[in-house]
Amino acid sequence: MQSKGETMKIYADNAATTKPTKKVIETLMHYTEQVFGNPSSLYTTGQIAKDALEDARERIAKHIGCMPNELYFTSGGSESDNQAIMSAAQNGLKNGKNKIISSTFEHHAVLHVLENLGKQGFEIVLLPVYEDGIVRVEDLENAIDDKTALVTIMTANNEIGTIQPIKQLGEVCKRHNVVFHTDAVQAVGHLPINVKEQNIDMLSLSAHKFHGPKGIGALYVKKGISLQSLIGGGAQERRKRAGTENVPGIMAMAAALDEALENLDNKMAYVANLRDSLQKELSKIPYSKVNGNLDNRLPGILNICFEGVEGEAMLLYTDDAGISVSSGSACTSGDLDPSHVLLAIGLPHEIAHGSMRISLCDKNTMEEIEYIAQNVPKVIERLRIMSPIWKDLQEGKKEHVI
Amino acid sequence: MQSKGETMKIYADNAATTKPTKKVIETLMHYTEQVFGNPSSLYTTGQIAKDALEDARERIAKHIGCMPNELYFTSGGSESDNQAIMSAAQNGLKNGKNKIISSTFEHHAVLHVLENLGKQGFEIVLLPVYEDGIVRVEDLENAIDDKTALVTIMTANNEIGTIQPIKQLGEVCKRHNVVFHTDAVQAVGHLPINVKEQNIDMLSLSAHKFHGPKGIGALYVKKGISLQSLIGGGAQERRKRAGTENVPGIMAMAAALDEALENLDNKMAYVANLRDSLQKELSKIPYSKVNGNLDNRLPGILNICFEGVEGEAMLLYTDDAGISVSSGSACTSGDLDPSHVLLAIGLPHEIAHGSMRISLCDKNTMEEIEYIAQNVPKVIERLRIMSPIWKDLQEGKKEHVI
Amino acid sequence: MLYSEKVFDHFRFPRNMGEIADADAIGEVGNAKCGDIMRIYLKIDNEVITDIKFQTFGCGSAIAASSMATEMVKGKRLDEALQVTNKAVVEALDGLPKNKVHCSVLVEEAIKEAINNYRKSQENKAE
Amino acid sequence: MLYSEKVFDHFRFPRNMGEIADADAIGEVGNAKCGDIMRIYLKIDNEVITDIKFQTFGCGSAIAASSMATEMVKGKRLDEALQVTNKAVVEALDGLPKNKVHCSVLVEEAIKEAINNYRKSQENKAE
Ligand SMILES: Cc1ncc(COP(=O)(O)O)c(C=O)c1O
Ligand SMILES: Cc1ncc(COP(=O)(O)O)c(C=O)c1O
Repeated sequence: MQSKGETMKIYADNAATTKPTKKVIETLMHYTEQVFGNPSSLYTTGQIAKDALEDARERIAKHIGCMPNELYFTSGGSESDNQAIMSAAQNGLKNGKNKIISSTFEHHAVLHVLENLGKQGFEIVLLPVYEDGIVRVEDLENAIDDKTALVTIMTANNEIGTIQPIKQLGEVCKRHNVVFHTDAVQAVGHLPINVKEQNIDMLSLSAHKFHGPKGIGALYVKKGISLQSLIGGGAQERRKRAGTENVPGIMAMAAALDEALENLDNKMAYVANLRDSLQKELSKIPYSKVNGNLDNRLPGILNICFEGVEGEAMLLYTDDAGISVSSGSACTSGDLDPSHVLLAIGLPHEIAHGSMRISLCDKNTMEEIEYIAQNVPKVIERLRIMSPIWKDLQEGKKEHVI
Repeated sequence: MQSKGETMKIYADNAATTKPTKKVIETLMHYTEQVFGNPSSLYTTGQIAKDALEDARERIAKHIGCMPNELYFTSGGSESDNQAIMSAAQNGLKNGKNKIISSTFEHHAVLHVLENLGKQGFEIVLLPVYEDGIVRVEDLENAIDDKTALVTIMTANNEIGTIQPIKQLGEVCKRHNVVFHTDAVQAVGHLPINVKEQNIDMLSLSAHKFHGPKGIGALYVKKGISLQSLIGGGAQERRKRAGTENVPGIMAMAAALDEALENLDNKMAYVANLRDSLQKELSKIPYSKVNGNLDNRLPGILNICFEGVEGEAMLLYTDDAGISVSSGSACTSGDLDPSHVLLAIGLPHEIAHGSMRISLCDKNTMEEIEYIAQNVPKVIERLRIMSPIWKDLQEGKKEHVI
Repeated sequence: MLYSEKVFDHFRFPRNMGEIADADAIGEVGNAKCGDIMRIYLKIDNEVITDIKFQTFGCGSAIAASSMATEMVKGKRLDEALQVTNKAVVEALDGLPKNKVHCSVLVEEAIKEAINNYRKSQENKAE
Repeated sequence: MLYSEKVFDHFRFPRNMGEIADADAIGEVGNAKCGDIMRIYLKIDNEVITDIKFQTFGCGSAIAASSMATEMVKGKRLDEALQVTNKAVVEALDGLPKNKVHCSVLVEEAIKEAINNYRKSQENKAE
C-alpha cells in the first residue's frame, strides 16, 4: 500500500486548523518585530501598538457587521465560548432566569460549560439535530420561555459542516427577548456573516480556522448586553478581558480575515466543487454514507462513513499516503465513545467509528482531490480485508447497517 | 527641550513588555509556517506539532525546576493567575477552607480575582508590604491558619521590582499544609527560579516579559494539587485548559526562556550595573526618592519619584526625547488614584503621581543610560517650572514631602 | 495616538505658561492628591483680559487644555471669557480622550475662579 | 510521534494477518460498539501453535498489538503461550500510549479465548 515514491503531501483537515498564509506570516512577523510596544503604554511605541489594535478591531468588526466597541479580543474560540456562556448565565441569574437552550452537537467548548452550569442548577435543554444535522426553528420556539437566559447554537458544525438557520433562530430569540450566542468558529471566514442581519447577540470566532495564527480569537457582544470577564485584572479590552494584548496575533488575525473574505463567493464555489467531486468519487465505495444535510453545509467539509473499518487506522494509512484527514473515531479522542456529533445525528456506534472528515480550503487543488480519490478506496479495501466485521458482513453473518 | 536632531530611541520599559529577540522571531516564524498542524491530530503533521509542544514543555519545566506534566500552557500571566487562584479557592471550599492570604501590592490579575472571591464570601487577608515593599514572613506566620485555602504572593513586584522571600513564605505554607502560589511574571527569565527549592506549589509566568511573544504563558501546578479549568472544552493540556494549542507561541516562549537564562548571572550583573549608574545620576535631582528596598530588587528596575511633577506629563516629555518609560501616575491608568503599589509602600498621593519606572534589559547600553541621565533632569526641570506646586514648595508655602 | 496633534502641540509648546508677578487676580483649582492643580494669573484692564498666564501640575492634556484655554480667553472681556466652556476648549483641541475631559473642566473652573476673585476684589475696593 | 517505530512497523506491515480456513480454534473478543474486535485463528499440533492468524477491527495500536502478539506466540507450546502477557506485548512494541494499553489486553484475551476454545473442543472430543 505504501506509495511508490509518488506520494503527494495533502493537508485536508482545515476544520482542525489551517495553514497561515504568506500575508498572515508577514503580518505576524512585522508586528512582533516592529510593533512590540504595550498598547497600554502612553509613549509613542505603545500608542503605535494601540493604534494597530484599534485598526484591527475596526476591520474585523466591519467584516462581521458590528461596531468596533462590540468586539473583544480573546485567546481563541474556546475562551470566547466560555466567556459568552458564563457571562449570559450570570446575567440570567440576576434576572431569575436559569434555563439555557443549546443543541446536542455543539463543540465541547460549549457543552463543557453547559455541563458545569447544569451542575450549578441551570436547566440545560439540548435541542436535537436530527439525521441531517440541523436544528429546527420550531423546536426552539417550543423550548424557549421566560426562564430562558441564553440560546447558544453553533453557526456551522465542525464535524459534518451543517449550517444552522441562524437568522431564524435569532429571530425567535429576539421575539422572546433572550440573548442569542452562536459559536461561529467554523463559519467566520468561510461563510458571509452579519450579526445584525442574522439577529446574533454574541458570536465566537477563532483566527486559526481561517488561516490566521493560533491562540487568538474574538467575541462579539452586542451593545447593551453586559459582559462579565472570565480573565480579570488589567483594564484591557474595556476591562472585560485582562492580559497584555497580543497585538501581532490580532493584526495577523485581521489580515487573515481580510484575505479570507476577499472574493468569498468565488472561493466558496471553488471549494464546494472540489468537495463535490471528491464526494462523488468516495461515494462509489460500497457501504459508504455521507453524513449531514448535503445542501446546507460548509463548502469545504465532507464527512463520510465506511462500514467495517475503524477510523484511527484509516486515518493513519491515509497519512502514510501523504493525506491529512480526521476521524470521529473514539480512538482519536481518547474516549471510548465515538464523536458525540455523529451519535447526535443518529449514527450507530459501529458506523461512527468508521467516519472520515475531509475538510478542504481554497488552497487545495483538483489534482489533490484526484489523488485522495485514488488513495482512500485502497485504504478502505485494505482495512476491510483485515476486519473480522467486514468478513461477517460479506458472509451475511451480520447485517449491513449502511 | 526638543532635542536637536540627536534624539536616541531607547526602550526602557521592559517591565511592561519586552522586544522579542531575533531567535524568538525566527522560532515563531518557523513554527507558524512549517509546523502549523493541530497537536491533537493523529497524522504526522499534527504529531510533529505535538512533539514540538512536548519538547517546549520539557525545556520550560526544566528551567523552573518542575516536571513537564506539572506545566500547563495558558494565554499569559493574567490567565495563569486567574486559573491558579480560582482553582485553589474552589479546592479550598470543598475542604471547608475559605481564607486567602495575599499582599497589598499584587498585580491586578491577582487582586481582581481576590476581590470577586471576597464578594463570594472568602475572607481575603492582604499582608502589608511596608516602606521597603517586602512582605514579612512573620506576618504570614501570624495570618495563616487551618481555614487558609491559599497563599499567593508575587515573586517580584512589577513596579518597584522588590523580590519577596519566596522560599521562606513557601516554607511556612508547607508547614501549614497550605497551597502556595506565586505570580512570577516579572521574575521568570530575570532571576533564578526553582519551584522545588523555593517551596512553590503554583507559579504563573508570561512569555512577553522575557523577550518572548505576547499572548502566551504558563502555569506550574505541583503534582497532587487538583487543577480546575478556567477555559473548558477540548482535552488539551490534560483537560485543564481547552483551546487549540498555540504551538508557535509556545516554541517561541521556550526559545525566549532558553536565551534569557543563558548566562543569567552575567546578565543580572550587567543590568544591575546599568540600573545603579542611572540611579546614581537621577538621585542627584533634588527632591527625588528611589522607591522600594535597594538590595532585594530585580536587577533591571528603578522606580523613582520627583516632587512637584506629574507622571504622565513627565513620561510624555521623556518620550519626546526618545525614551520609553512608565509612571505610576493616576493619569496613566485611567483611574483617579495613583498606582496601588506606590500607595501600598506608603507614598503620599502627590509623590506617587510623580513616579517614574525605568526598567532595563541586557539589550540596553551604558550609552543609553548616559542619554537617559542627561535628559530626565531636563524634563523634571521643565515640568517644575510649569508647576504651581513646585513654586509653593520653593517659596516655602508648602512643605516638602521628600 | 494618545492625543490629537493639537493637544501635542499645546503640550509641547505651551502658550501663556508662567506667572504674572503683579496679577490682578489669581484662580486655583484641583489638588495634588488627585494629580491636577491649575493656577491662572490674570491682568485685567477695563473688564478686558490683557494678559493671562497659567501654571499647571497635571498630565499632558491638563497642560494642553491650560494652554489652549488661556489663548482663547486672552484679549476677551470678562463676560465673554466666562462664556468659554470646557466643551469649546475640547473642540479647539480637536478632542480629548473621554477620561481626560475633566482636565478641560478644571481649566474652565480655574479661569472662572480667577475672574470671581477679581470681581470680589473689585467689590471690596468699591465698598 | 503517536506511536513507537515498532508499533508503526507492525501497523504498516502486519504479520500473520488473515484467516485460517481450517483453524483448530478461533477466539474473538471486543465489539464494534467500542471500536475494537479481534479474532484469532489457531493451528495447533501436539500442544504447539504451528500457525496463527488474526483479523482486527480497531485502531493502529490494536492492529500492531495483534501482529506483535501473534509473532510472540507462534511456535510456542500452549502453556507457554498462555504466559505471554499484554505487558510483554507492550514492551515488545517499545511501549503504547496509556490510553491504548487496553488494545494489548484485548489481544492477550483473544489468544487466551482461542486456546480455551481449543481446550474445550479437546475435552469434548475426549468425552
Ligand atoms: C506581576 C505581573 N503579573 C501579571 C501580569 C499579567 O501578565 P499578562 O499581561 O501577560 O497577562 C503582569 C504584566 O502585565 C505582571 O507584571
Ligand atoms: C465549532 C468550534 N468551536 C470552538 C472551537 C475551539 O476553538 P479554539 O481551538 O480556537 O479554542 C473549535 C475548534 O477547535 C470549533 O471547531
